[in-house]
Amino acid sequence: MLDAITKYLNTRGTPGEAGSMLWATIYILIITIGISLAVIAMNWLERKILAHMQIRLGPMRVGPHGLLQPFADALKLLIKEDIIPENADKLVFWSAPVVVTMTAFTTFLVVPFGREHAVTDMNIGILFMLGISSLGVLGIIMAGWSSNSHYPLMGSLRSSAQMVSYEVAMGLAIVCAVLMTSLQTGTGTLSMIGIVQAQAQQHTWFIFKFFPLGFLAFAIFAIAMVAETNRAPFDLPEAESELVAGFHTEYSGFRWSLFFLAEYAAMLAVSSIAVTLWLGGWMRPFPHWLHGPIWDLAFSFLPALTLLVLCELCLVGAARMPKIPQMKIQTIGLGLFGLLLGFAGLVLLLPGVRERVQDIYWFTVKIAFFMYLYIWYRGTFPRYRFDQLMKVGWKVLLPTGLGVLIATAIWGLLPQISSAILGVLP
Amino acid sequence: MSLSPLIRKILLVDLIKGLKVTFDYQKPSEAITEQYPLERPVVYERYRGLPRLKVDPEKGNSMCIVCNLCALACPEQLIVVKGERNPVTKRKEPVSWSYDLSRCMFCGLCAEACSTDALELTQDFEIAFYTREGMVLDQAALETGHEPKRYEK
Amino acid sequence: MSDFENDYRHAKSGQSGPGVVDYLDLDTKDQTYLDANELVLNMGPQHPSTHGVLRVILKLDGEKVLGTECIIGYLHRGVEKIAENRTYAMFNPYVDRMDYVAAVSNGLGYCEAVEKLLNTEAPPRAQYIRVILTELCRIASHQVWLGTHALDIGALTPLFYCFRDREEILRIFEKYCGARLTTHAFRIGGCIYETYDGFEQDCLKFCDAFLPKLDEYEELLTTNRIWVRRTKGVGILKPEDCIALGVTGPVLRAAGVKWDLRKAQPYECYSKFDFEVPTGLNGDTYDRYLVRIEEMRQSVRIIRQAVDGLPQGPIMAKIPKVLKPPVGEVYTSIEAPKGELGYFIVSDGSLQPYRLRVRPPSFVNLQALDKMVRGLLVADVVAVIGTLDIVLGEVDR
Amino acid sequence: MATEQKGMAVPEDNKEENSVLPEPKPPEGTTAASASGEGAKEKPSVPDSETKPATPVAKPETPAPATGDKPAAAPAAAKPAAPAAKPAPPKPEGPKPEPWQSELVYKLKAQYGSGIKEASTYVGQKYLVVDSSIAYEILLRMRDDELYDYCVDITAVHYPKREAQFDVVYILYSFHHNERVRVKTQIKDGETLRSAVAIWPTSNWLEREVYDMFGIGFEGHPELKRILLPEDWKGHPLRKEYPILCQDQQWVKNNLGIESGQ
Repeated sequence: MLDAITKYLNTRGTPGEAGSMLWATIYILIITIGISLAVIAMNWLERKILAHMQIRLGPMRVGPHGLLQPFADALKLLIKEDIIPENADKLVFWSAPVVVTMTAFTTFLVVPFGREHAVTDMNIGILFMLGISSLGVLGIIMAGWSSNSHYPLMGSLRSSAQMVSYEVAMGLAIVCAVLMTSLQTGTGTLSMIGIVQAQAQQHTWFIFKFFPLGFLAFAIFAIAMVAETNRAPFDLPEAESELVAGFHTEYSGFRWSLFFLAEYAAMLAVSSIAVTLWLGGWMRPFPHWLHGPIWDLAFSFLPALTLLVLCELCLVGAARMPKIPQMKIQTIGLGLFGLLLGFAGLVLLLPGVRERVQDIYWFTVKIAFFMYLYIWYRGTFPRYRFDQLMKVGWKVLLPTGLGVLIATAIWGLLPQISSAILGVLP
Repeated sequence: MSLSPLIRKILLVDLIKGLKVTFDYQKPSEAITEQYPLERPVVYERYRGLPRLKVDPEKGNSMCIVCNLCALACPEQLIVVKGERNPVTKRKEPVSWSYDLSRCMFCGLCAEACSTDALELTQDFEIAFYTREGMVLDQAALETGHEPKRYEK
Repeated sequence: MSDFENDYRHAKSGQSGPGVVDYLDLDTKDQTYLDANELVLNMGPQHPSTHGVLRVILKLDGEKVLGTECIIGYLHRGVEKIAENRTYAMFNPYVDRMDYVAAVSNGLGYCEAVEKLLNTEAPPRAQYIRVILTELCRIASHQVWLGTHALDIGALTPLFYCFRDREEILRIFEKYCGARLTTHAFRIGGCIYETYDGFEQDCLKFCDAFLPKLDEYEELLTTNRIWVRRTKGVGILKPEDCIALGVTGPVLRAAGVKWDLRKAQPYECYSKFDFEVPTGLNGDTYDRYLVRIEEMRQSVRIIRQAVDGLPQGPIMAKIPKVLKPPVGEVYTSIEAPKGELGYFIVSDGSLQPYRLRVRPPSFVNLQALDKMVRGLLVADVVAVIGTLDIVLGEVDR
Repeated sequence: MATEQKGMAVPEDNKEENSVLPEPKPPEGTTAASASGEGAKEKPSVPDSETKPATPVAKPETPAPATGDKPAAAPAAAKPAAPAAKPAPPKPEGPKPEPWQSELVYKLKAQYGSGIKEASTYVGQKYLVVDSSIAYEILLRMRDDELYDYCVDITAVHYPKREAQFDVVYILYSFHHNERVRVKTQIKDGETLRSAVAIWPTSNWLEREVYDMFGIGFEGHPELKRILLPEDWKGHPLRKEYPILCQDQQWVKNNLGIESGQ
């Protein structure tokens, strides 16, 4: 048993590469649980960050600083009455959240959290992600249609139109990145791991490649991905001030929570695409500029350090809690949570663990940045109207994307073109 | 000059300005949330809250002289006072008081009408009751003031 | 006959009129447009952005609005009937409950009307206090409007900033008269409360702190491209339509009609203050937004002047303790934050009004909804409801 | 404070005598109807039938203490009242309506003669009383020729004792003159007026409200139905015979599923 574990760990490849069914299953489980936990954390963070942007405090009662709020909510959703509208198409109504959640989670099969931290390294990885994530719209349409109600119907129709039109711009931006992978090796790759490796070989993140082309492509993707996940300012399918809750108006309880889960999982998925394609995936910042064993060592301490800082914040928070009997449990809870984080941080200091989690850490940090952007947008921007959304998609992003694609191709071919011209010239 | 708006538009200046505002407000010190049971709101002097019937601090009898002005001034007619003349002191004393708080809109007209300043609206704002009947205050409840329920946890 | 009336009649008879979407003839000809029947969407009375219990029935073609019908009355309390059964002084607190967002303005309008009936006037100091509080109330009302309007359009955050600043105003109200929302601040013949210590400083402090905050709202919204796109050209009301529909207040001014009762028929001591009446050009949602923002600035100006010039003296006119106005009838109106707020009182010489009619600005303005949203999208309906700044308590009374 | 109190007691007493009636009144169904109708020849059938079921529910509730209490309070207040009540009558009667003389009035009078029943100002506010048959014409004229282009409000007043029970009041404003004029017309119960929707679209809801509250019909109104009350509600609340503690019990029962909303 131990042998099997070490044998796999020594291969330094994904379970898919190692051909290990057992490890693939374990990875899938870890990813599923991890994503669910991330969604829960995201839920809390979104509330807190949004609240602070809106000069509120956010949840403060359930657990210290509302840390247990997402769990309380999850519990509430699970024990809530499961309502299916009388005239709903029961089968479709039932399957819609399943479809949405399944697709959102399936995309994570190919997301490389590290060189060896992916379920498998598919050679069409990015295509697979796009394909699966666009299946999610099917679930949304199913939800909207089967609810047999006007608001969900309109929400789902908006959603489908929006997703289809923004996928075009998104695809163009992705093609730019894929083009960039082919520049030095001559053959491009659609593999997610391959794309990151290409960035490692080219000693740059693609966002800085061919400045400003890489950045433009990234910007197009960054806008399209917000629209793709139905988040503010493109949250028309669930625009609560217009359509009450859009496609999931009629859903409640557990089914609704599946939509919620899927929405956040989709956000994580598209963010991980963005991270992989433009922000160097699991690579730490400046791997070539700040290289050498000392820098490696310094950077490898960062994950542990982050956790220790969080631990310290928790302990300080616990110390600053109001000293009254009612807050006693909360204070103790926060202190224990801090200690838990501190323990985890200490574990991460172990050399073997340290090396293995580093890539996951950087990947997570980069995704967290996108998550923050999502929340930030939501806290700041008004919502587009439907026709304006379409206008932005088709009239701004699509032409820009095409232009960037062509420009990237030309720029990439410049050496060949110039040498060809030089060769023709006498 | 005409170029500048275009550049601003391309550089998303308008959006970034908005983002900056929300970003700056994230400081916890900016939060205005009041953690109610822990932090008590400031209630100002003139606040019109729970009504109270004053008792003469020296003599210990009610300051109400049953002039009925409050009952007449009340738009909702929710005050009912009955009194009779005390043969000893020759002044009218309330026999029964009823103040239906469930219909009160705290306009303060009764306190303004009171000729002896016996009735006043206090700063007590925590006036939740478990029953509708409980909201009809009698003289004792009005005089002692309703035991302020401190909502804690 | 204005263009509007034609539209109006056509709309009612189900035929298409000039300027209205062509699909209006759907129901008469029984033909379909792209095989799609028109969709009837019931918005409200429980809907996040109908500002209470407004119910709008939308006839849609896809997302395009072909027609609307407002169903109101869910909050009807029979205020006018109550008035007939209360004495003049007793009815005063009730008016606060109509436009509860701008309770002080309502109270002012009512006191004005009864004073007119009694043929008296509040003493100068009372007038100044009234003006200060009413202008504060205007700011508070506009802040609620701004917050909710932005929320309707999808910007979540301005709501909280607005409410934070409104809180300061409510605090002044609470300090002054003991209540925050339904203030019952004024009495017939003046004010009953003398200003508290530090009233002037509080007002000035608020004014100083408020203007930078207003700039902040503007940074969030005024130039924001999404906001501009969502509001420019949406819900246009031309001046002639405004007048035909009886629309008043910022909606009228945004259409370019420079008409403000504070200037046109100054009541209280408004004639003594120097302020501008902002107007818009296009009469669209964006102009209404700008007009209201500018009105807040002008209100600050008025408050500053009024605080500086606050005279000494009595605050209550010499009126009998029990009001028994002579037989007669008056109509007076004030410029409430939402438009012309009028009170028509018929007195039969008794203690109670024989008939009291409130001319609610929200009620009349809401009528324009149908005209404004024809041919727009569902999302615009929400924006237009927001920009009309209705308070259902006042619509339904 | 004490002196004021005495002075105050006087009119409060008056109030007791003449007009605090709404609460005590509703209880007895038939007498209430006759009392509130007071000889006016209105049709009491509808509100009356509604009053009866309302009373048993209303009685044990809040009005009961009010009725019980007031007689007790009244005598107490009456004693000091008697001497102080004397200064009240010589009090000036207040302003009286004065004739409104202006070109507009002369023109209208010349054209319509006795159709213009009254043209007066009262505390500076101008009003015209016109015959109901020419009301529409006058309104149209006011808008087109006299530039009273903004219809502020349309409302009505009910005088059950008069033969023409209703005053319908149009409050008009002119942006041009910066002036307000009220046009009043009197109609009998059951009569209709020509709708002003064609003149001012704003009349639509205002007339609907008048219809809802008073039951005054408007001819040519595009959709004359109730606006604030439910469509199948019975009675018109702002008529004087409609008591304040009255509701359409049948409607409440049918639509809300409860016995009484009061």
